[in-house]
Amino acid sequence: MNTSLNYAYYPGCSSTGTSIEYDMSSRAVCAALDIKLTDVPDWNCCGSTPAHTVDHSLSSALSARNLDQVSSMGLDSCITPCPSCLANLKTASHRMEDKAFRDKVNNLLEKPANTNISTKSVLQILVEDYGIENIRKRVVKPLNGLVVGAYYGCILNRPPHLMQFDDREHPMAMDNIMEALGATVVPFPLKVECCGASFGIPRKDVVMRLSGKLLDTAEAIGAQALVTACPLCQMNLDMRQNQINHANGSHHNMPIFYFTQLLGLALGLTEKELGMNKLCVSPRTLLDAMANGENLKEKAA
Amino acid sequence: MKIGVFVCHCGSNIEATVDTAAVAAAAREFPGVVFATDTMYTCSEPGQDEIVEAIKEHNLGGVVVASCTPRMHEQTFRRTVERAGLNKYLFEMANIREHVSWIGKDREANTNKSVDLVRMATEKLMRNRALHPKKFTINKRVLVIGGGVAGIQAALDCADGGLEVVLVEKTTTIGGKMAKLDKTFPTVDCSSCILGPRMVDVAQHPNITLYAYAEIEEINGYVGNFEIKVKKKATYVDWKNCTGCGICMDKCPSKKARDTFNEEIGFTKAINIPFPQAIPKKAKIDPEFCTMLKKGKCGVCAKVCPSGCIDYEMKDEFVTEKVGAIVTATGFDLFDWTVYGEYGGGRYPDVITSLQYERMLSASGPTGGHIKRPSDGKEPKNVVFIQCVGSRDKSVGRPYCTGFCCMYTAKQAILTKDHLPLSQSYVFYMDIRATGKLYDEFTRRAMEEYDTNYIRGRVSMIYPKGDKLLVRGADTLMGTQVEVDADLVVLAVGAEASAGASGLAEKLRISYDSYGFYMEGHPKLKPVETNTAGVYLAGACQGPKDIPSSVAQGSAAASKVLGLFSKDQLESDPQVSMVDIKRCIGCGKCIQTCPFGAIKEIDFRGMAKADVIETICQGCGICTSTCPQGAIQLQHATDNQILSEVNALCQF
Amino acid sequence: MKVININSSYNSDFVKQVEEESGQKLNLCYQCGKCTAGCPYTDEYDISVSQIMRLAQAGQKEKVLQANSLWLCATCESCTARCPNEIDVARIMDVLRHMARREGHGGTGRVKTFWDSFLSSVKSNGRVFEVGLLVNYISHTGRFWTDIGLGPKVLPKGKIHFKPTEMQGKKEVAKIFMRFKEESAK
Amino acid sequence: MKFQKELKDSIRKALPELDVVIGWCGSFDPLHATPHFIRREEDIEKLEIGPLSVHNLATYLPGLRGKKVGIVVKGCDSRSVIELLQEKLIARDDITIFGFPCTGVVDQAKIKKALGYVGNVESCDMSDKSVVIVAAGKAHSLELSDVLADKCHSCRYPDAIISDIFVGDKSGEAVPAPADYEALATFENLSLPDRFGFWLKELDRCIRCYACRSACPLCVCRDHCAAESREPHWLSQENNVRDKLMFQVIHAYHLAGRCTECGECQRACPVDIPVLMLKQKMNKEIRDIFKYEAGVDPEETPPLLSFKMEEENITEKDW
Amino acid sequence: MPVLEGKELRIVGFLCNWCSYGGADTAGVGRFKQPTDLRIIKVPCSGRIDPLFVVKALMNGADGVLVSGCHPRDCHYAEGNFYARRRLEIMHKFLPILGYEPGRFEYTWVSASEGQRWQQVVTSFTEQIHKLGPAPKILGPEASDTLGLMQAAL
Repeated sequence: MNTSLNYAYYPGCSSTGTSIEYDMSSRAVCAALDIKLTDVPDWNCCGSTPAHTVDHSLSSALSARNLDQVSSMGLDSCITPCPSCLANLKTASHRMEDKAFRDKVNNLLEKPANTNISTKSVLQILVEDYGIENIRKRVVKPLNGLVVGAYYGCILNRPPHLMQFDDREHPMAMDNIMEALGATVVPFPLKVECCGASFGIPRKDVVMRLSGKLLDTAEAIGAQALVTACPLCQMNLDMRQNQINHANGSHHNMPIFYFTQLLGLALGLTEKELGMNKLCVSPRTLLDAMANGENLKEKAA
Repeated sequence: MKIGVFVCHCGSNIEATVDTAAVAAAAREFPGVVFATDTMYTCSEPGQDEIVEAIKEHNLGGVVVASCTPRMHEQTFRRTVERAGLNKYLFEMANIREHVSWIGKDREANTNKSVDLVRMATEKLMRNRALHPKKFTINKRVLVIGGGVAGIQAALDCADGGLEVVLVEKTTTIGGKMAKLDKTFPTVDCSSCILGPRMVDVAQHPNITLYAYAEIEEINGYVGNFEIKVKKKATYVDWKNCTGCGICMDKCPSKKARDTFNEEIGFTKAINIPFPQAIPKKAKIDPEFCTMLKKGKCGVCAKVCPSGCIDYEMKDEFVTEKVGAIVTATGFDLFDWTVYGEYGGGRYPDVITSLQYERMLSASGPTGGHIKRPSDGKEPKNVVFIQCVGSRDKSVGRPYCTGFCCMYTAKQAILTKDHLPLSQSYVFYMDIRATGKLYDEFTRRAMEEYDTNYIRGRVSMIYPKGDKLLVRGADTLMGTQVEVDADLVVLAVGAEASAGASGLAEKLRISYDSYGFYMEGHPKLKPVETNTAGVYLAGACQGPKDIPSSVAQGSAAASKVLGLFSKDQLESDPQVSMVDIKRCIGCGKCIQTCPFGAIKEIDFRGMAKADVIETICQGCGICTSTCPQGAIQLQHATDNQILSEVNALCQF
Repeated sequence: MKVININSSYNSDFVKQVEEESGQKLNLCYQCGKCTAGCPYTDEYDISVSQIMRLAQAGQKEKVLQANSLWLCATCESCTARCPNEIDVARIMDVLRHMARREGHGGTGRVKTFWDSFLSSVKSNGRVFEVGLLVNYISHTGRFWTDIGLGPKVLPKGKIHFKPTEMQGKKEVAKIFMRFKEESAK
Repeated sequence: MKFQKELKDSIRKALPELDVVIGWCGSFDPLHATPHFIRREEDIEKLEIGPLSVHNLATYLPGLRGKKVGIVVKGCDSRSVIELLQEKLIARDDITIFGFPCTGVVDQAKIKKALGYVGNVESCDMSDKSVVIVAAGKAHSLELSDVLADKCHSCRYPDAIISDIFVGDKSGEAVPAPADYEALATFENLSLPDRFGFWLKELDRCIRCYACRSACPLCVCRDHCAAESREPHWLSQENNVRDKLMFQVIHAYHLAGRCTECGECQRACPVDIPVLMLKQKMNKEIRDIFKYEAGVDPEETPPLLSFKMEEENITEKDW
Repeated sequence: MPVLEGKELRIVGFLCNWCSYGGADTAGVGRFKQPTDLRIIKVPCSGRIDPLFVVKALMNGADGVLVSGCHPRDCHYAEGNFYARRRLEIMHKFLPILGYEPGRFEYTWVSASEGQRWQQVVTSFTEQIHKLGPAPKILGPEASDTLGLMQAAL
């Protein structure tokens, strides 16, 4: 077992707000697996989508500052739970290999940034560095009976040449983790379809349509819950599930977990540590039934 | 040596960007040059006549033509100077078209460069010597590699022309891809009715030796005298006595063997004959699935075989064949479409390949000619065909057009309607390529008479929705995204070079392009020749081809072989190495590095010396660059000839 | 429908600029439509992404930069991931947005306003302050009913704070924005 | 020398079976030795070995092909013998190799430089540490290590690697340190134009005597050297630096993977051109790329006469 | 005719007849624009190339030398390019001792079908040589004589 997993940790803005349970469960899971995380000191927002729609150098400057902070910690690898933050960090360090672009970005910063930092998602290090087989060994409360679909969202592994993680069309990382935790995984056909992303506020109708389709499909294939690895996806599917039902006339009541929450549960962590109470669609019934060993499939039927 | 220089305009191809008259004028000043002129088309009849006349009038000892690449017309002009009584090696070419006029428009620089190239050619020419080929006898047998329709055609044409043919086929039956097809476009006639009799002809032809389930292990020798080592793979059935009765296959309890002939629609037995019309019709055991071979238990086939030909101990066998020419007809493979994750990557049973669909349509196929969804056996109503899967797609490394998918898709759409009159076919296409005789009419019929719905756009995603597949594509003519609920999706997968193509090319010493397709001698003028004498190409190994083109090439390759064998002796290329026996110190370094074993050690007055076997030497010149004292010189590319070119270019 | 004169309406500077800023070659596009086929936002677009590619190829600057679609692309990368000619279409969309901003276009507004609000939140706090962002957005759009319904659901979860989290280097971040503004003004 | 007698005895024993034994003997003055061809028993007495035995006698072997030859070799000379065996230019059965533990040979150029012209040398006394030369009645004393040839300072094979008869005690196993090429490294610190200028200046002195070639044990082409042939015509006979330098490159390239750095080329040069450096450069690259050293194993194949499908140490240019 | 003053440098290419020479033809047929400096000497195989040809060209005044053969494993003569690779690599490493920049001489592999690759190789090699500028020249006595005569004439 690799005992020396040690990363700089970039939580991202939503970890202090709407995706607080993702942050809590990520930290709790890493602690339980002896993965050492050190917060990037005084990190700033990566600029998310809005920044790169304004200008690439602005977007990269925001990320470059964060990468430089990592470098000042004496570490050369950084992880983050959020795919959007990850994409921006990766784009910045990739594009800054080009001298002209680097100069342009450094021009916006206090001091030239060292951006030669390897960045990965929490999901990626769990799968690639820690290993699914090792996770399997640590399971104390298997998720027997839970029928779950894995939804990855659009930018966790795209564009492929940049993200370099899992299959671009048919990722399996979370499916494999859930399987290792003892859950029954149903193949979710829309794994990489967009949920509507940050359009929740300005164009709610778009999110209602796209996320609605995801929930419809999840239900059609018999999933009791979805697992996600992205704050925005989770927010659209969970927090807005009521709005979606309202807009589309549907009746979904599907818990949307962060994969770290279910992973933590299987590792024996408490619901509180994992922020289960922060979910908008309550997983109570589902979790109780699972704890009582009820046949969830029958119940669902 | 009196030299004549002819600078060709090539119409405007050269003249437009090279001042040919100035090049000729500059050439007149070169040492040795007594005559120089520019001509409109040097390769034309009047152009060639001008050379012949100039040789006679000026008593020329050598000729330089500055025109196109020697790969185009060196042979032409060598014959010209020969007509005028010169040895054909007293001729040099300067390539001022492909290497000059076509790659830039700076007339001054081009003219200047052309002058340099002509100077180089004259300097080399002055050091050329008359060379005379040796004659050698040839073995008038021909090897055909690959038993698809191109190979069958080549083999039969050669055999009918009186040649002994060795046909080597990788699988247990000849017939290739065509044998798997149900019908052919644009006539919609039955594939096996056309091909079947030709396959039987191969089996019965007295001049043809067929090695099925065999591969080429090694190729040695050169044109006229190749030696081929053939590996006959173990079939575990003695084919001399196997009658193809099929009892073994009926009784075999192992029912989950891979059915490659049927493109893995369903399974076959561990001992099997791929299809009823197979040639040769012999059984073979697939060791991966045979319980006897795997676990030493079973033995049913041996018990039931009426002629006792099952042999579980059989090993691969090697035979050596001597031939004088080789026709390569190794065909193509289907692109592995599972790289397209967006089409399910192989996870959805009702997304199948066009060739799988073909087997489904075939009356002798696994479904008996009924179209059924692999998932539930139901008849589909909406069938979606997707074109260009693994064609015209850089992102999967296949930027080329396979060329025949448009046609077979139209055929399959028509056949779908014939089989299921209530069905509706949809075709997602980018462009319709129907450039053969009656081809466009055929695709029009699919639309006009069979109501096939053609949608102009690629498909981005297929995913299951209930028991249907949702196909999400674009209709670029409408300018929007479209969706089709499909019961069955058929992918028109493109062709790629067959898996072993590059390995075989290395054995044949022929070149192939970056996709693994074999390179022809010249894209226009030598479509079935290769750059290796005595090796010819037929069919899709040279690039994707439909049946008529493959057959035409099979015949073309056969005619080349028959032409080659129309003489009893061949002339060896005199551009071989020669040893200056005085200079040779017998160190043997040339012998050590010669890839062909063409140099032997001889005893000359008690001293060891090297000696070149002229008919074996292939003219690579590795020996020449190895010999420190320059005692072994490759004729027509001697140290002095190359040095003279260097000196002509680099004058301090 | 307007007839377009292909020669006279071709804006070569525009084509060159798009290619330079995106690092992509527009002529690689052969209009197969696969980007449109996979684009989740086609439903909302006024001009489909493949048609934007075609218009850009044809140098139709005004039409491209005025397209609403530019503001509805969420950079989900479907187009880039699946393009058979390996064109980074999403990046071209990004670049077209930059150009549209510079030319003063903003589509029908809401998305751009939201993005602007987001960035102004980053600019003043160094990090995104979700409540502040919402207030800012509402004040710009007057859409005060935006997500009001979520309040009762989310507030008790402790997910929404009414004060931004403190970041020491927020001045540094603000300076990045200032310098960017200065650079762009040049 | 201690084992000189032992060596003479062994030669005496072997001579009846041999046509000739090559060694060294005194020359025109006590400071010089010269190759000595022993054909009769009475020749044996004149044999002398020691720091003056500078010549690499392997140079004579290819010319005596077919004869039964005995040869006395220093460690470095033995590598040339191995190289000749490897190239099958001599037959192992035809030669009898006499080895002895070499303690280094002098570089006459260094003595000349240290003493200048001293008149007729009357005697020369060599000990382990010093050289005492009496000339024109005057004694001159030098430290032996100051006048040893450069190659002796970094010698890794003082004992013959291959021998039939070895006299004296072996000085030990070969030192497994790679040749350090110090001088080469210093030269390579020069700028490229300086290097170019250096060779033009040095070669300007060359008188095209080809002593470098004649002394080279591996210049086996002999009368057919590319330098003086018209077929092939690599070099003109003009007196220009271009052709002189070209010849040195030809020599170095023809020795690539063969040269054992015996230094005879440079020793033989009457105008002291440092031609060995070019061969050392070639050897260094051969060593780095192919992990190969010439003249240690008669069964090896030189790297330029063989190849690998995948070359571990060749990185081709990426366009 | 001298090299176009100030515009061109002297670049010599040794190309295998079976692959790169054809690749250069393919580039021509495709009208792939290339710099005009390069002059091509056709050889039957890269294995035929004595690395000393490269040195000869440089010493005679070439500014750059490019060798191109078949890709490893694709040699028409099975092994020629394998020998060539070793020999050319050694010469590539050797040349700097004489004072020639390593970039003056390169070797590479281009097949007959790779017209575009050929264009790229020629273009970037020519750029590389132009960046290095003219190679150091060995002015023999004949050159200084000529120079003297010219000066006298002036």
